[in-house]
Amino acid sequence: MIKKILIANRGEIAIRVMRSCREMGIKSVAVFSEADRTSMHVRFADEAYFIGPAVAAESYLVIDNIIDAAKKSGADAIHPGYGFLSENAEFSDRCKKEGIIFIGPSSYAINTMGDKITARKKMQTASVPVVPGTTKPISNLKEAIKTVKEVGLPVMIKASAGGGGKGMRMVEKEEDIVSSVTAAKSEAMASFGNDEVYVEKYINSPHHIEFQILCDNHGNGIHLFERECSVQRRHQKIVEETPSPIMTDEVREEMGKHAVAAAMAVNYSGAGTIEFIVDDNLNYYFLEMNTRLQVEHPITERVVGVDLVKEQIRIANNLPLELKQENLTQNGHAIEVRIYAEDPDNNFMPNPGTIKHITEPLGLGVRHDGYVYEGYEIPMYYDPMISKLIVWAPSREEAIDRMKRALYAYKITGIKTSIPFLHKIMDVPDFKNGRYNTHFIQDNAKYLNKKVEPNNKIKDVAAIAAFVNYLSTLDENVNDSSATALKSNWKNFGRKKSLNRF
Amino acid sequence: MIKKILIANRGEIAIRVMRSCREMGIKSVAVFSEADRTSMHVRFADEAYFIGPAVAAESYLVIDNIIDAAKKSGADAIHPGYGFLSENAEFSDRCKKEGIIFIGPSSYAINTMGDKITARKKMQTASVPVVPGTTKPISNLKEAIKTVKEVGLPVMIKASAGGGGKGMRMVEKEEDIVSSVTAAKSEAMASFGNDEVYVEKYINSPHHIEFQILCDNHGNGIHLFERECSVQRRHQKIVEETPSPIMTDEVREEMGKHAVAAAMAVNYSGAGTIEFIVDDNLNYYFLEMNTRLQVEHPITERVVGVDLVKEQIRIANNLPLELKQENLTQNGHAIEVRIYAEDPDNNFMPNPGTIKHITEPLGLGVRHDGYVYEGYEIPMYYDPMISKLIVWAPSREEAIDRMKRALYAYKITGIKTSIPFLHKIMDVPDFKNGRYNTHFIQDNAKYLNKKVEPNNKIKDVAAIAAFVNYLSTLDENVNDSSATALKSNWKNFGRKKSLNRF
Amino acid sequence: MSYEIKVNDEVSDIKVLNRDGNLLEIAVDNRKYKVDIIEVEKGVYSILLNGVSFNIELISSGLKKYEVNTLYNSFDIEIIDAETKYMNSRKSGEDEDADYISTPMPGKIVKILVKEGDLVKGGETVVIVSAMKMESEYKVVNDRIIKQVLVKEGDNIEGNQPIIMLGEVEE
Amino acid sequence: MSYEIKVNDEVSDIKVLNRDGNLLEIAVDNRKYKVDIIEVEKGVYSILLNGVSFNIELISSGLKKYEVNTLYNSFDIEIIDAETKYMNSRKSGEDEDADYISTPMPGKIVKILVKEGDLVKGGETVVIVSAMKMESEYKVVNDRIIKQVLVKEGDNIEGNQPIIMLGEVEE
Repeated sequence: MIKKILIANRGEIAIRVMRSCREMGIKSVAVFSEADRTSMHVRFADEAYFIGPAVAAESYLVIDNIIDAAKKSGADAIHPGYGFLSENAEFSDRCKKEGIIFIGPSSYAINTMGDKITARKKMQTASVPVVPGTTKPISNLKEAIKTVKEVGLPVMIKASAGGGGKGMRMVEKEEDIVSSVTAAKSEAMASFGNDEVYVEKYINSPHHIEFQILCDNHGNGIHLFERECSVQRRHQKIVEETPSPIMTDEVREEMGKHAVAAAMAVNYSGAGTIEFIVDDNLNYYFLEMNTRLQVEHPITERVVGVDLVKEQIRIANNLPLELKQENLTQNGHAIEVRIYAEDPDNNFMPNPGTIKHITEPLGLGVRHDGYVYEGYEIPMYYDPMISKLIVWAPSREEAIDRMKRALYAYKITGIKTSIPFLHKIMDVPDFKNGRYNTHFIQDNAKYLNKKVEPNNKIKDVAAIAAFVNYLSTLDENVNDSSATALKSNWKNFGRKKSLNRF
Repeated sequence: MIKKILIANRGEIAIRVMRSCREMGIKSVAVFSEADRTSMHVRFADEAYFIGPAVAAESYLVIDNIIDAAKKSGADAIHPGYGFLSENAEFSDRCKKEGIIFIGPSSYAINTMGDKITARKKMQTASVPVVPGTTKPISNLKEAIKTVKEVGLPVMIKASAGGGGKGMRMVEKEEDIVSSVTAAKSEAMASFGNDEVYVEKYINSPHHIEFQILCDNHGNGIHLFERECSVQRRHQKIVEETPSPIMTDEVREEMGKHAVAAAMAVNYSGAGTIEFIVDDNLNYYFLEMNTRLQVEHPITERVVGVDLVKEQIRIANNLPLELKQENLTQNGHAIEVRIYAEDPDNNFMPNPGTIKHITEPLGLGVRHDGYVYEGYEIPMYYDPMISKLIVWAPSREEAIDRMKRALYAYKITGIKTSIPFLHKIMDVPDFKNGRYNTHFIQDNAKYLNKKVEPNNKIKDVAAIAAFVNYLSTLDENVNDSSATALKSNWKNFGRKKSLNRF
Repeated sequence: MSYEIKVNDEVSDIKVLNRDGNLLEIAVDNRKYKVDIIEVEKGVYSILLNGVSFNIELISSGLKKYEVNTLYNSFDIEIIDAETKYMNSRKSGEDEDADYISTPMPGKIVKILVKEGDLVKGGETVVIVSAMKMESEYKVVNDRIIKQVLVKEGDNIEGNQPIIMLGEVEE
Repeated sequence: MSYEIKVNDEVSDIKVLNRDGNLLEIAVDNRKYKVDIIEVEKGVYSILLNGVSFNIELISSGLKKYEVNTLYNSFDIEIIDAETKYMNSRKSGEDEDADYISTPMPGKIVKILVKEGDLVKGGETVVIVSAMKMESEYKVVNDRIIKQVLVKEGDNIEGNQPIIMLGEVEE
């Protein structure tokens, strides 16, 4: 059985994995780059090892360094989290070769699913419906134009090695084909070290719905129902929920079976996600498989009542799945929002900086998976996501109310975050009604870009607070000898315990 | 419908009620004593009003002041939380008279259940089993001795108006009768303004198991299953869980019916708790009814999936219960621990002080209901409970693992807390096996008083941290002009981004 | 003790009329308030105004400038004392800031698409900067001439650092 | 730069042998450590020692005294510099502190059960103090004589404040 796990990741997911390790009595080992010495995952782990410079390509993505750290620590398994090396077949193989358990699928499954084109073919063989598109990667720009015209505009250009919206471009006009392919290739190279891209037919009014699956090494496979991930900005998910508000029991069952079949087609082992693109009539097409834990896995955990990381570890321990499809149910409704360090008023520009003050939302039905703390400086080298807020309630309506309450109570100062933007999403009629697709953000710009105009009173209250702070600071800076009386006047402001009242 | 609720309380419960108010779109009004101007409930509320001096008897217990604040704010309802005026019949009546909805039962129900002796008689009439004991309050010490001898030692002396272990004394020896009765009366007077006490037969190897009930104003009553509250110190609960590890389905159903019958016998309205004392053979006796929300209500919320405060408010709005007994189930296992500001190494002495640093436990299956924050000074006037940690997992075993993980991650410095003690409880074999009764703490002293002897390494690591801090501070205090070079040597210690490595 | 205070771009007079412990009578222009104000955490104030509870978080930069966060708004606030007034009076009449491209956050120069002396059309991208795994294109708004390129590809830059100086195009 | 450091009641020598950024070679008595140490929050240090990650929280009282919390332990630590040594050398030879009853935390005197001149038996309660809604009885350990009662019922008291002075009973 696994006794010590190295988590080849950082941020909230590293901590989330470590929590389950601790509950299982397994030691956790962190790795960190130069930018991450003060990061919470280093502090949270039982052990921590340095793996290189800040840039991920020289640390978190360097297989040799990770393996070295694993050997140094005596870890018998590696959990890759999401991103970084989580879908790197070479890494999966290397772990195997080194006698370290890779908590994730085989290189075969990663390679087959990781290459979107091979995956499409595999799915077609397994009778899983796929989106019309290219059957091989685009090798040059001239060919790109030809291929796009064949599939027919609008199309999506996608990185073969991709995921998470990176290296992805939509093309509507012919004159944008070249620039989009170039940009997608450049981003794909920067993000994945592989610039292969391919083309897919663009589905109108598309919903992004994915199924969580678990497969063991004994031929058992189950799904843990769907997640609705259609609220996206620049193809990046920002709000996820389960159950999907458009799902029916019939389609759910059918899609679930297709999801398990998709995973089985590559002899999958571990936790994975089958992403589907779904139209308004609930026609669905296999989009891709993410051969790892997803950012949004907690909503499934909450509604199904399963710790997915523990399941991953059990499967890696070669144990058969104890969960049975027929015993699994969706209980209530869960929503996750992703909190990014970004400026919603300035085109969602990433906004790294130092956390001055943080108040985390607590209480009934709220889970908060984060990693920042007061005084922590968010590095500019990695993803700007700083935390995830997950709420549960018996009904979708109550879950939305709860999310609004949690967002209201969640305060981070020092950096700009997406919290105000997420709060607005919860109030958009299309979201409240559950009638939305991946165009939700652009379709609802009028709600989402609306500014709350402050009234005089709130402006004055803000001014009063600043003014009182200014006067207190003035007093503190006054030289003792010259004006002791004045000094005590403001410095201890608010420290008196017994007060007169108006 | 209620639009604005005044919460006649402080601390975690005030904030917990406000959270549900916010989710329901109801405005919340805080009240605060002189000691509580900086308290979180004041900051969390939409409005806040001052109600008097620090001592509760001159503020939180003064009905006139609470009513004044309600009128000033225009609140149409009052939620009393637990403790303070929550079981005060006069307050319930007064609210009614003033046209303000009291979110709790009628004075009739409070009076009947609040007076333990009347309650016993009522229960006997309703065929609910009760513990043998006195039928009227003890009026003088001579009589006390006589009565105790009649019931037979050992006995419990209890405050008629009591609850929460206050004004409660166990008597085993005859010579202790007088001192115990005197002490119980004095504590009862101080805590409840009423020094009536009564005597009950002491049950051997007793389990404290209680049932959560909800009754509306339309004759509907349901129970939301049991809570096991046998882990007590000085008759104060410190760990609660649900389901009870000793419960059977048959007894649960029977006890649930008796619990509902008990509440119905006083035409109960709202949320309440029927406490039973249960022996090892699952014989159970009505102990008392708490006519309010309990501290430990969150474990029921988690396992049954119901927001009890929302239910209270709906009932107060005169709505019929939507929950049906036949649809309710217990899903998984929940455990709550209470974190007190106290020194477990010093006879659990309350340990008020200023919170220097706090790291709250987060993640899957953890709920944290607290109210303190960094820089907050815990007042010495009120209960030393600072927060509650509630965990859920599919199984009891996993819930214990999770609680240990949460306690591990929960750090509060500046004050001593019960966290290390609670951590030890989770490791006691009797607790892990679910074989414990209210003598758990004394029976397991050998586990609970055990000290972890630090090794040299951890001592040295602590010394190194202190020494480095000392050197850094020294440098900061060096005068600029004299030694700028030295100053920069330690002051910015650890602020460097690029580091050499050994 | 009367001061001026600038909230975003609006200047008001502010004056403490009376103080009793943490109870304050204060006037902002001619609007008078009685507030109960207390610093509950470093930089966090709890204010009660006619019973209504406000939480105000301050991030100060220098002695007189604040970013002030209320529940739904964020304000840039500056206390204008005699010194500031003097500085402002000296400043007025000076030219505007030089025209340059900069980024609001630290990042890395991915690609520079222009060189000194280039004429660029309004809307044309001049530089691509990467920060936190996102590439952002920086464009000129109007037709401009590239006066100077201050960085090279691969450079790490600070937020608000001038990276490309722009000149007006003569018609 | 060698110091003595007192951890609870044990005194050790402590000496920085080498420092490179936040990498430190340090000796405690003759035990040598290579640590990676960094202050991650005010008063919170992250220490890596042979890969093992420690979180150490310091609460300083004065310049040289600390309460230091590790995961499962809490230590009172004092840096002993020349000044402290001098103070300690002066102190030795003085009498012990006067004998008195005090409470570890602030509270309120509920009941005083003795008066000046009373002889009390060991184990007898002399005062009841209420703090945070709990009443605690304070007893004498051995037979004692009450020398002075410094408070009266209803008084609020600070932590560690002498409340009743005790004298030895002559046999």
